[in-house]
Amino acid sequence: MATARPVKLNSLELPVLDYRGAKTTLCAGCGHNSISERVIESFWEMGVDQTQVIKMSGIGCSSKSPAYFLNMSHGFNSVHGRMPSVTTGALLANHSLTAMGVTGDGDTASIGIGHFIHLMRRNIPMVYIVEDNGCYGLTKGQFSATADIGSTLKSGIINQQQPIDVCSLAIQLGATYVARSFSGDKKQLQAILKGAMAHRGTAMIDVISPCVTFNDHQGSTKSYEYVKDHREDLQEVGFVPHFEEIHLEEEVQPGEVREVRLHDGSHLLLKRVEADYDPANKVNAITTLERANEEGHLLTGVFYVESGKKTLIDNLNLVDSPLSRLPTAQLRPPAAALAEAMDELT
Amino acid sequence: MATARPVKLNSLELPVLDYRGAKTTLCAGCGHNSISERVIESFWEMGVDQTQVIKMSGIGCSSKSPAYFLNMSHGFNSVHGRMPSVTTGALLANHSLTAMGVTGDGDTASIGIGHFIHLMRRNIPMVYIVEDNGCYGLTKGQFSATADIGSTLKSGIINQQQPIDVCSLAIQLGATYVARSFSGDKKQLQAILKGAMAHRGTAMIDVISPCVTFNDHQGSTKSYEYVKDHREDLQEVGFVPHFEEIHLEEEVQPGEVREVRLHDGSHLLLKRVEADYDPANKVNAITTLERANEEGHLLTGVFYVESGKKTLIDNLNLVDSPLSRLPTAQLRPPAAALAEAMDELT
Amino acid sequence: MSTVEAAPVGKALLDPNQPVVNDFSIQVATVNGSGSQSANLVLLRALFQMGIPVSGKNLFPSNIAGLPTWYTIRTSKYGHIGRKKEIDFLVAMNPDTAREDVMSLEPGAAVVYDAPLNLSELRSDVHFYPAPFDELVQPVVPNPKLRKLVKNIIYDGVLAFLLDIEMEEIKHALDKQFSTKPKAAALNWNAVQVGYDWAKANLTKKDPFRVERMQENDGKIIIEGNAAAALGCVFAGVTVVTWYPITPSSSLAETLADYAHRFRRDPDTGKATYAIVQAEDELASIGMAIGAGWAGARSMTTTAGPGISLMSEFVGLGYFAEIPVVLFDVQRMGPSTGLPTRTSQGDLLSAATLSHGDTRHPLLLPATPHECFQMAGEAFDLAEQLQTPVFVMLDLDLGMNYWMSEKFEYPTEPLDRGKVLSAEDLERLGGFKRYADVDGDGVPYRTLPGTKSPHAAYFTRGTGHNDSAKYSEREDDWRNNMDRLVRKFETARSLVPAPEVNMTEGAKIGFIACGTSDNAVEEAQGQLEREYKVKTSYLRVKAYPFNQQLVDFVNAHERVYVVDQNRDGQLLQLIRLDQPQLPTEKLRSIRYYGGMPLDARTVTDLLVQQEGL
Amino acid sequence: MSTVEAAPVGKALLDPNQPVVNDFSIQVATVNGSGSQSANLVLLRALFQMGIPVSGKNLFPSNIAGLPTWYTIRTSKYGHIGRKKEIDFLVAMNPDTAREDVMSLEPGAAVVYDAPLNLSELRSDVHFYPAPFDELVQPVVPNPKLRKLVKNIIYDGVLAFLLDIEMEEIKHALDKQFSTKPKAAALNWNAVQVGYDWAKANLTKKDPFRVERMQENDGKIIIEGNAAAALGCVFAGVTVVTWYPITPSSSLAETLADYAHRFRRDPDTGKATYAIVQAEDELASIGMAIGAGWAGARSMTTTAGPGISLMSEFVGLGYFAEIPVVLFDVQRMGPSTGLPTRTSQGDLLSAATLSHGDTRHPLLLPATPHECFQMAGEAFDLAEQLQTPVFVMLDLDLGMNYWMSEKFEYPTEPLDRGKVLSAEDLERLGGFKRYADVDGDGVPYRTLPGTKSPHAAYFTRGTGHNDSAKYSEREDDWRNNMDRLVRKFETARSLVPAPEVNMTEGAKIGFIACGTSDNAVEEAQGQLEREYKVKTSYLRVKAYPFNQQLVDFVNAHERVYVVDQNRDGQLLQLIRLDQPQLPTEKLRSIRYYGGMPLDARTVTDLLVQQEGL
Ligand SMILES: Cc1ncc(C[n+]2csc(CCOP(=O)(O)OP(=O)(O)O)c2C)c(N)n1
Ligand SMILES: Cc1ncc(C[n+]2csc(CCOP(=O)(O)OP(=O)(O)O)c2C)c(N)n1
Ligand code: SF4
Ligand code: SF4
Ligand SMILES: [Mg+2]
Ligand SMILES: [Mg+2]
Repeated sequence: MATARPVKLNSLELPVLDYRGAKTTLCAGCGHNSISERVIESFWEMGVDQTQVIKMSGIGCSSKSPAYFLNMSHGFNSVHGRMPSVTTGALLANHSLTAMGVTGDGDTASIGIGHFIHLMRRNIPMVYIVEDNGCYGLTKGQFSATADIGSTLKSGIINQQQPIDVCSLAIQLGATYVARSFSGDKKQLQAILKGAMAHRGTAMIDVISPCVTFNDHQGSTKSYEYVKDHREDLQEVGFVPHFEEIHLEEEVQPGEVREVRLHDGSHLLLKRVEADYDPANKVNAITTLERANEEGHLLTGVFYVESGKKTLIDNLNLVDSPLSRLPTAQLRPPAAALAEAMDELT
Repeated sequence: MATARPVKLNSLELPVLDYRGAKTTLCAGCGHNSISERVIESFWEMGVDQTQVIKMSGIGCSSKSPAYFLNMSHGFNSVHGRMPSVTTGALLANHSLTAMGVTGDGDTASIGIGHFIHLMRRNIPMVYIVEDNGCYGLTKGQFSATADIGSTLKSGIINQQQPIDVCSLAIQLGATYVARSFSGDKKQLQAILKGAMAHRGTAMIDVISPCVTFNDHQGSTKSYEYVKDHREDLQEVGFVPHFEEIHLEEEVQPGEVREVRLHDGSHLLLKRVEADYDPANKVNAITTLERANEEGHLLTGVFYVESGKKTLIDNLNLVDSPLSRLPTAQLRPPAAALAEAMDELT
Repeated sequence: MSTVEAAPVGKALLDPNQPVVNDFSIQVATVNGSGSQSANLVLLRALFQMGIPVSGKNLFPSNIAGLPTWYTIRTSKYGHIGRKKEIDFLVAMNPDTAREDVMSLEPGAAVVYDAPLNLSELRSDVHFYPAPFDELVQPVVPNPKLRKLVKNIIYDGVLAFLLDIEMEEIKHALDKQFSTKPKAAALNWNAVQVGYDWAKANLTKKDPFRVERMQENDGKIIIEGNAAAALGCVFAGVTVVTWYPITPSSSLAETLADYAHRFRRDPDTGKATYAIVQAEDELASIGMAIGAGWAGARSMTTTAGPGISLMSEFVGLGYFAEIPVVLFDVQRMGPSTGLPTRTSQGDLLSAATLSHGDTRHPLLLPATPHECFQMAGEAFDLAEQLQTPVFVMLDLDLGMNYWMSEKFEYPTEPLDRGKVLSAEDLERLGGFKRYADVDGDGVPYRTLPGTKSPHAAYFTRGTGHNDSAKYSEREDDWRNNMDRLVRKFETARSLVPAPEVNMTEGAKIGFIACGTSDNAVEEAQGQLEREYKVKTSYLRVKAYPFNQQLVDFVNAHERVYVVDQNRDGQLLQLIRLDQPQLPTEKLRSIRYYGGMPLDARTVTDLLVQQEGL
Repeated sequence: MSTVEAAPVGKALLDPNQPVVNDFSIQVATVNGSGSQSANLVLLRALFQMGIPVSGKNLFPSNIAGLPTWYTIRTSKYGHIGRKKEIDFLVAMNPDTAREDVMSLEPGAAVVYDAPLNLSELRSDVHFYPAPFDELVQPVVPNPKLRKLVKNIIYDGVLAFLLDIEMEEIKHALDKQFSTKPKAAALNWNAVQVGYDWAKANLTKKDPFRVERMQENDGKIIIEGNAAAALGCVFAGVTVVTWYPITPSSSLAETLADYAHRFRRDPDTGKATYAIVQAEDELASIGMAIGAGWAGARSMTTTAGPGISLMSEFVGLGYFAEIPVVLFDVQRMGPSTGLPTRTSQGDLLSAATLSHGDTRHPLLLPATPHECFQMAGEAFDLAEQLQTPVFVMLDLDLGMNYWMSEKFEYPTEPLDRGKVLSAEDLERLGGFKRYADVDGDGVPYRTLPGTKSPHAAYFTRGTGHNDSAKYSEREDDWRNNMDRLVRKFETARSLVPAPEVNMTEGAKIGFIACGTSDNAVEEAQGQLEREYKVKTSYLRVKAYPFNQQLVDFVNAHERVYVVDQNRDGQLLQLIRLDQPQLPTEKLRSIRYYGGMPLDARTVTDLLVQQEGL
């Protein structure tokens, strides 16, 4: 079937167009739109079968975005802050699905922080993206729980409350792949995203994604401007899919690169690791983040990767076939079983 | 009025009996009862005016205990997991009150973790005690979110989920006095409790408090037995109230003791500080806790103290007199104000 | 308190020569956490095994140990297993309540009590049997720590003598009770015998109450409603169970876990065909259940009133996004935290209309463990047929007390998984519209995530959408969708279990009731007939929404009394909302909201009052 | 689509020589986030300042920028400010909707449109005025980035010419609109003039619609219901406001913050006499409000449907523990997330019965900004008098749209803080029982935390308690308490605002409605009288529970139509539940649930249909 092709196709013989979604209704320039683009590219390039993917979200501008990518995947725009539990349930019903969760900082860190925390504890196998703009976009820009102290609203109001660092929380509470990126950094975000897709367990990615309409002004710490000025990369992140060979460009000295093998055989290449940062060291990861926060740096990169840790699904010791597909024969015990139960009760 | 006294009275001329509550209905031997005893002693010894205290709780055996101390204080046994918001509201209404919150690990770490986190962020001025037995006592012993991996129920079921360390969460999220103690350690718990009372800001104390009925067996990591075997003290904690002189016992060398001055002028004396632990160092505090958890030590002591940090109440810049006591004159603006507003709208 | 207040002097005691056989109530007053529960269950089982219709009601406090507990057992040769208000035979073991327990007895009752309590002075019109339980237990249990737990079983022996309960049956019941702990069984049997022998040697029977073997219970079982519902779920093929502990529903999930572990694992691999997750709270448990239902599981959650309130937002999503899920609400006394260990039917209205906006949800209303088993199955079928949340409303009395029941029949009908399109269907149809009313019954077709077809995907949301599940704010799309949901609810009306109608020739008065009110109403019908010569008919609704039979029933009677175990008459309120055309003047309300299982006398008295008889 | 479909060929256009003055509707169709909002408000204000009764309804999407928005302005010399269904004058600026907008016009309507849209081909029976807005804006705004935002204001100028709107008033309105931004004001004024001059030079008036100065609005203000409610709270002495953002309620809290900042700070110290906290979610905001009410604050929270659902458990606690708190529910279209930017009255039933167990909550039902202001005050008094949660039910139409209103009167009555005992009272009484019904009205006395008296303390709980607030599981304590709560609700019945009754001589038909249905019903009454010679009376309820006047009103008419802006007829449902004795056959339902503000024609048509006229 290797005929001349007009458009580039992926391993499933599909054009990237097939991985798009409906036309976005978000503001032009919204960081969330860039993230949707990265999702589309990543799933296309990795040759993912969309029919096996579920797109999950809560409520918010960010939570609308699953409608704007992967048209051939089932999507669920649930209720505010509750995406974690809905996704957990969907995976209990069918653990063969690839779950892609997209939420906002308000959705996750304000109303949803409780469910977020317990999802991390369960290490639910999914990609969990926080589209983080430090505000409630859809309700016109109030502060969310990730707003930094001193950050201002357009109205001039100053945030005085301790922000929540979802990355350091996630690491502490059991997530096994934790990273931060920026909606404007195509290369890093895509590498981190693909890494997350290749990982098994909860992959939590905090993506700073400016709200151009309500939080992109002077004084905001989530503006394009601010991010450019305060961002610091923990590493340069590269990704090599399981179906490709790893080869390092000449100029890099072996020692300079740390290869992290992921569940599906893909690799993360972490270059120029500062002080040979070990993403498998939990305590160090948390310390690094806390320090960066104290020093006012916006640290991006892959902070923590733990492979092999059991997920809730593993712990439940489920039959291989998804519960949603079991035939009656496996769902209803034999008559003898009921008889046995009855006899015990006489 | 210094006549011969039959019973010992505190600075308010009250016997300790006056600081008791109703007869406990908790199981004999329940750790929660010991904590109530410490509360009674501490408030009595510090000569606190009970009428200015509010006793707040959620739902659970632990949350029942406010009924068993400080009879002359208003108490509020609210709904499951929601004590933080109710207490916040009460203090908004009357910031001159002394708030004493008592909850359980299920109440705080399971259903209530979201409100817990946001309370810490606001640094609400209160004493927040988690009576931590790793299970849901009142509903007959199911695991709570502080149950350790590997801990077992009486039925033999083993917990596989990442526990929540409320101390390290509290520090990370903005609490300003964070400690852990054990219901069975009269001396340490009382010192830590009095320190909390002397502090201004959120004082979060995680008190391991065994459930003798459902979680005190072999295999439980919250049993009296287990605590005795695995407990490690970060320091020996002493307390000197503002109305007393600090004098160190001879055998202690000055360098050995760290004095921490608290809001009301009282002092914590932290003796034999391992590696000269500095309770003002946030990052170090978190690291220390994470390490202890990794090594399987049950670390107790005062982990973090930050003084001077603004509370939500401070940030709101409220009038000095409690809002609940304001006269109509201060509540209803003058007619001129309404006229002004009306004119703008014509 | 003088004995005079308790009963007029000279009032004759019942004559022991006129025995009262298999028709009296026993109440055991103890302290919770004192092991009395097993002593009481052994008693209940022994009577059950003697073939006597019997019921047991546990009245326990909302705490773990140290507070008063009452256990009432009723034997009734007539088969009345509802609660009986009057206590005939009291076992007083609790110093804190003994006085009040004794004073509230009717004259002629009998009292076995812990000797040190000295109750016999209290009044002269009841029969007293003091027993030195502490002395008796000492020789039996050397270890003082254990004595407290064994002391109680001794009264089983004493009662065996006083009431003619067969010792073999007590032995048998004991072995069942302690089947996993033979040592404890032996120890307790020993204690029972000590009690029996002592009573035989020291007590002379003065009261008229005794039991005699009957043949009523052959082939019957004895079980709690929660356990029955749990079994029902296991055999209905439940696959995802999410829950958060709360009295009185916890034992439903916990028993389900036990049965599923036994009956729902792959024989070869031992792997589970189900997932049970204890969530962090009720919002998460319903959220997980909804996510699971959406993805194709037979999913459920269990809770009680406070949980129902917390689930409101999610249930509205389930209704509007049309997701199958089953909620078991084991009702306790509300509002708020209320009385967690008291029974009520207080969630009927909130469950049926749960969530903001215009919402309605089907309710199944089991009255017996047998129906708990059966309706669990029906609930999953309905939820998937209708693609909507379905509530099964138990209450504490049904869920946590032991009930006699016929054995459950093995379900033979295939599971109804509802309108789900496969990849093949989609190929054939060339696509589908998620919310189109293809069949005119208001129920649309759905696909499951993971269906290998380019046509399978659709987007689920709680916001406005059109037939194709596309986001829409158009007025016509919104109204069409909301109107279809009404049609769907009418379809539900035709699918839910029909009421049980019991017409009485010439009756002008009718009863309507649901759930555990059943026993009280049936017994009350007899009382009214016997004592007031009043004939009554009876319709028991088994589900909401209601059907034409209820309308006909109301029309067929002059006055209809709707029985509610809540303050506001919520069943009647639901009837008014669902059938507004019914003549209001006919509908009357009988309400009990004291937290005890409803008893016949209360129903009878309240009707007599309103009828002015 | 051929023009024929739109209107029968040859249908004569309205004669411009018969002008239609001050009695038509304008609809501006734009894209949201394009600055059209200010252009529309300037238009509305200018007409208002000309003394013409006017109303503006904003129909906007649930997103921030780029989707269709419609703004309809109605002028009515008769003072009808409800929505008018038919559009007389369209301003078509949005390419995405222009076609449909034009096709749905009645013959004889007029259309100003952005020239490139070429709409004039669409049909021949409406008047078209193309205007080259892009060309016009260029010279005015050099910076292309800003053009988009100014382009829209130009149609104000064009309309000023076509409709005879006085330019001075537009200038005045503009200055008000941009009072804080003089630069923008100048720029926009410039643009308006360009539009006016161009129109004058290039357009010839063909349609009959125009305005003329009137004197109707002297001393009137123009304001949104949310702002009015916010002012009401500020002047009612609210002290604690906790909220979580949600459309359409956010602006209530945000406006409250602005007004409080201006009017509620100590003149000397600048310190606040109020606390406003944006909570992390609705459970926290109601939790804080309840904690504050308990501790003595006048506390409130604002939300919409989804928040109401999340608040269920806490509101049950407030009811049962008897804590004053005010909830503002600015209703939007549900169920679930529904249509966040569409109006409805869909939360009436859930709010009134919110939470599990037996619960009931008073509702206040404002219909105008004036009532929003007034009832805000009444709500706080009621909450503290009754010690219970009180709901104020606005809707999106009332809360977020601009309404003409009489100026608000300065409240003169003292704040009623309810039955609170001071330390002195306690000294005198020597103690108190928190839940005793001392006055027989079901309302107990309370003390505030911090009261300096050894007798002040009591323990608040959501569990069973006796008169002294001690924990109790006793049946009698429970029932006494629940019965007292019923008495308290009866007291509420006598305290809440009475309905507005409008009896019409000889009317057999009555209307019952609440809230924003008011304008539509009043106008419909006129239509029925004029077009069908049908007389109707009208009772507008201002609160739940209802009183005797409602009963009398129903009895005084043969048929009563209850008007609801929801699918299930929730106001009627509440009436059935609250007054079950009312003859059902008399009560009928008129329901609209399309999300637009209710219009008179819909009400008229639905009544005519049911009356078979
Ligand atoms: C229960 C509930 N409360 C409040 C809202 C209103 N609401 C919609 S989106 C949103 C916040 C969204 O913020 P975020 O998650 O950061 O998404 P963003 O719009 O910033 O991308 C809120 C409060 C809601 N829809 N549901
Ligand atoms: C909304 C709600 N869900 C569930 C319950 C049932 N419940 C009562 S106490 C409790 C857990 C208590 O555990 P914890 O807070 O650790 O207190 P402990 O009894 O262990 O001291 C639960 C789940 C409830 N009362 N309310
Ligand atoms: S409002 Fe902000 S977050 Fe929402 S779409 Fe616009 S830019 Fe993005
Ligand atoms: S059950 Fe456990 S937690 Fe509850 S009172 Fe008893 S010992 Fe304490
Ligand atoms: Mg955001
Ligand atoms: Mg606990």
